Amino acid sequence: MSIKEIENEIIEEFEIFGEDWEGKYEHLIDLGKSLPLIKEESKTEDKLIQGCQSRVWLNSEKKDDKIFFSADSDAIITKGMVALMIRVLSGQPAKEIIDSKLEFINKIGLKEHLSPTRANGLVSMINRMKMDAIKLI
Amino acid sequence: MSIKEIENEIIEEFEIFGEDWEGKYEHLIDLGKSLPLIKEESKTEDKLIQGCQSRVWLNSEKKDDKIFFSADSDAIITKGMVALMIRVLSGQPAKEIIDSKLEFINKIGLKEHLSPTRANGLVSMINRMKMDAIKLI
Amino acid sequence: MLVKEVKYSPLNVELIRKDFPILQRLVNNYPLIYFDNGATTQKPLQVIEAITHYYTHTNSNIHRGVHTLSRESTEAFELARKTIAAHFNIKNDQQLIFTSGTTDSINIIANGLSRSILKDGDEIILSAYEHHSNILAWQLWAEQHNGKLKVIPLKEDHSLDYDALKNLVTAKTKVIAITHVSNTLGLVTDLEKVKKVAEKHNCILVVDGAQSAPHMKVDLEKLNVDFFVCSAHKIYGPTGTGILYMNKKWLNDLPITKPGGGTIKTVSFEKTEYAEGALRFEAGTPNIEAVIGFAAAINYINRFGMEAIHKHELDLVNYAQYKLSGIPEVIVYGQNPDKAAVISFNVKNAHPFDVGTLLDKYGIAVRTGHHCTQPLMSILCVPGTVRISFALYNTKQEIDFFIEKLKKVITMLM
Amino acid sequence: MLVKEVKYSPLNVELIRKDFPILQRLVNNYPLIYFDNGATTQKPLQVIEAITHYYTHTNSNIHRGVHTLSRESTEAFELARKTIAAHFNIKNDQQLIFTSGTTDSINIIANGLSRSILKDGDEIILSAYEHHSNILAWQLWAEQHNGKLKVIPLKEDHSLDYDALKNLVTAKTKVIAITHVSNTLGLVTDLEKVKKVAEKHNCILVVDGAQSAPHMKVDLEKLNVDFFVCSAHKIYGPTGTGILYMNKKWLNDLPITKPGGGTIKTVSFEKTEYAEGALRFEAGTPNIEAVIGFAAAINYINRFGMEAIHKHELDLVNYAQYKLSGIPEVIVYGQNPDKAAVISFNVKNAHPFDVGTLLDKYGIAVRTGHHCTQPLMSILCVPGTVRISFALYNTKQEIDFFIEKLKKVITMLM
Ligand SMILES: Cc1ncc(COP(=O)(O)O)c(C=O)c1O
Ligand SMILES: Cc1ncc(COP(=O)(O)O)c(C=O)c1O
Repeated sequence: MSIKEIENEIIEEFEIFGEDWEGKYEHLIDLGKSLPLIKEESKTEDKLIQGCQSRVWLNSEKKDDKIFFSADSDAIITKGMVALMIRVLSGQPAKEIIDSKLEFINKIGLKEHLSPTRANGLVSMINRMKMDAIKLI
Repeated sequence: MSIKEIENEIIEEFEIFGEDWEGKYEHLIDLGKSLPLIKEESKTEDKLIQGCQSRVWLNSEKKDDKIFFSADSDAIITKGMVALMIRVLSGQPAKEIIDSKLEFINKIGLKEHLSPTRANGLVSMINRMKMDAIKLI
Repeated sequence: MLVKEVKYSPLNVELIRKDFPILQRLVNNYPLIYFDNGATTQKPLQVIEAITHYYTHTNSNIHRGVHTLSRESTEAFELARKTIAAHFNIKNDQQLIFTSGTTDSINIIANGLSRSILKDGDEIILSAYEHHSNILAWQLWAEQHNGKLKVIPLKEDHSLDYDALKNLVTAKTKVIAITHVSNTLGLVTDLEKVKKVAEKHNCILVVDGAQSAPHMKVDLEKLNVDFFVCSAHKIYGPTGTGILYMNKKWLNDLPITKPGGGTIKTVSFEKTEYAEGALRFEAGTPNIEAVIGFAAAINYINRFGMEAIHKHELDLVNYAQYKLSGIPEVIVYGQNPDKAAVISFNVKNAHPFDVGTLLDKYGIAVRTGHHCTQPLMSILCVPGTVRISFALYNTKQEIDFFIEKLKKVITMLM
Repeated sequence: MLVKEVKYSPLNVELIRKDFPILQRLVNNYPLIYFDNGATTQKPLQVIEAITHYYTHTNSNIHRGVHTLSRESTEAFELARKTIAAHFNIKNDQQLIFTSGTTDSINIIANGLSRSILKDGDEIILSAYEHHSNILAWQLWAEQHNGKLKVIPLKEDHSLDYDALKNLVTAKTKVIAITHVSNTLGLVTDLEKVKKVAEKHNCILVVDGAQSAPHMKVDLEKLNVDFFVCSAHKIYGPTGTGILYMNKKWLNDLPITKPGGGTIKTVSFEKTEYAEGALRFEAGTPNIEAVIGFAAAINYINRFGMEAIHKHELDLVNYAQYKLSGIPEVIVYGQNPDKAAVISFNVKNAHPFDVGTLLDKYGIAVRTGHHCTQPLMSILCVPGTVRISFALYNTKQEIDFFIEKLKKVITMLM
């Protein structure tokens, strides 16, 4: 699936909750819990993206012409957001990743989490994903 | 004449001007011009009271049981005020000087000149006059 | 887990809340519950109006001016100094210096001492509680002068180990710089104990009152320490100003390290003579507006009195701690009875960031993270805590709502 | 005596005056004529409302917060940084640091340089114009490090002697710290000439823009100096904040001398890692309210544009100088055509204090005294001057009234 297609899938998935933000966040937390996104031993200093409060680890690899990400965070809501980002971007061609706008975040009503003043490392994570994609091309 | 009496004399003198502040200030300036209150050679560092902008020199002497002041300033309005103060306090007994309230300043409508935040040295001058009176007793 | 018993002194909180327009606000469709007062308090109308009035009637630069606005501004500014000095029972208002806040004040002290008293290899004692602002200035000095920072450790109950303090002092200890109330744990330092040590060993005592001044009566005449500092914005006043109180003996002895317009008597390129009193340290155009707003804040709280505010807030702390103790997943830090209006806690197995994020969804503003006390976080072995801190406008009903939602958040996160 | 010819660019001053509530005020029963803008400007409603709005809707401490108010405050603060950076054409807004004002900014620069570049015995060049705030910090360093202050002298017409500057520079000259516009004389420094010298001899160029930023377009990208500083309160903004712009190369190189909460990445008692970018230098809770108010001021003046303001003010200067030249008792200082909105003069045989005191009686606010430039007063051989300085809300009618009353004052004093 293309980035756009996955984004649409996620938007639909979240539409069920409508105005029920509690449901939305429970879903996000479930996404966060569902998978250890990165191996413990890979959580090295160079993979760390230091937010002000919660931290994110990102690992990027190239396989065939595609970039694969795995990641983790110590905060579960951040981790849920990370899971969404991975689902959208991992396994995509570098160019698509670099050009992606990730508008689904806005559309599913979680925009505030991408505020650059937010105390997590999500914005830096997206930047790192794109930078890694550029480097790995 | 006692301090109180001279104060009353000055109040009467200024009453003529009523609301005519220009007349009042012209009178004050005339008072300032009328006399060199202190000899040039007496304007030494120890006699100087440094206001933020205009300066006052004060000389205090004791004769019989009374304290005599002479003073000067480089600004003419300050000098007029100084002339009034001298007229009221010079030649009076130390105790009277120390206890004086100088309420005439308020009554003739020149109170603002005794604001401690005013950029001249008048408030410091009055303090110095009283201190000198204490010392000279 | 109960804080010192106090009688409930009834502030009319319902009326008080009307003075704080921001409390009418909705956040995420819930009425705002503002429990982040340790970071900064909200401002009453009286303060906002003081600022507005200043700018619409009086605004002018102060000191030296001959014109009416300048005189009025100067008088308002100096009246503010008197008002605030009286509040802290500072006898000579020249001992009250306006800075841009606690951090600025501490830097002025540290820089001044580093140019006079402090010699290479000297030692400074801090507590394990300190806010970064009361660590970094001293650390910077220590790095450059081979100095040493020593730290008063915590006891089991997270209170300071005053016995250990006695063993930390040596002949080289020149300064004890200590917070009056821990901004993270709310615990109150026993300043009398610290003072005894300081006096015995002739140490300079610097008190960071950023978190005590908002919550309790601080009598600086009685306290009689060398330096005391705090910020207006944590006491219902505007941002950008705070105080630096210094004991009389320091007024002409602390070297000037931040000079500028206002601090001088005479200047030439060859030699400058500095002013006397507070002006000596107030470099540049002061934050006139904020100082006047700060005085309005002080007048406002003195309508009720610090004792009444203190009692009200302690009552809230007691109530909240009691309620929190009923939630098994919650760990409260700093379980010592001598406490000001601050509580730090965590939810087991949950990151404070998650707890704070979800509480915000219910309109509840709490602070999460290290609270600028990273060394304390290391000691507690946590990445951060959730902190709730109260002010005179908070209520038990707000705490009830918070507890209800906290429970909900915990089920969401588990 | 005529300032550079400019076309009158019509600001709608009548409408603009409505934005400044204080201009409705009576002083001594006369409508206020505010000619003390060099000391501080009045504030438009837009600025007052930005402050009020902040305190009634958003107030919260910034950075690190997870709750809504904190996020909104942080966004407003960082938007203010972007707004102000754009105004000064600063490409990377991290080069724009908020301080408590010009004086604070200069102290941060001087302290930082004294811990890096400046070595014992080095030399610093200032101009004869400098405000005390741009003398004292350097003098303090010089006294402690056997340094030397050298002064660019004035020419006959009171403009700076740039040829002399060339002869002042030696291999030991590390810094040239110079005012952009003289606060006393209004004369504009030819920064291009100074830059050439600075570049040739590899000197750090520090520009005190306290009096240029309010009156002319300042393009810091183009100016490309090492440091540029100014105060918000002189540009229609609140007291208690100002900017410190630094060239990119300094952002990570200028040592931190004023640390505190906010400036760090990680802290332990053993070692601290400082943050990157502007935060590095913004110690403690910033003056959030004032920074937001400052941005409102910048948005306000940009409705008209600095060019239009500059033209309007120059027109007033020309007009006032022309009128003053018709009064034989008046001496105007700084008779060079390249001038900003400031005029200094004296009445022969009268003390400036007397002139200012009497003008105030007619509701006219002028500044008198040494204007924090005592060395310049010594050079001019006067105890002080009377200074009138204009802003976008001043009018020719005000100047007419001022001239009429000045004549009256002169007859009173003679
Ligand atoms: C040229 C100049 N430099 C520095 C300053 C000091 O500015 P502030 O008092 O806002 O720190 C002023 C203001 O008086 C000034 O005119
Ligand atoms: C104990 C303590 N010290 C210092 C500070 C720093 O105060 P400010 O940021 O107002 O300079 C704070 C505020 O966070 C504090 O709580």
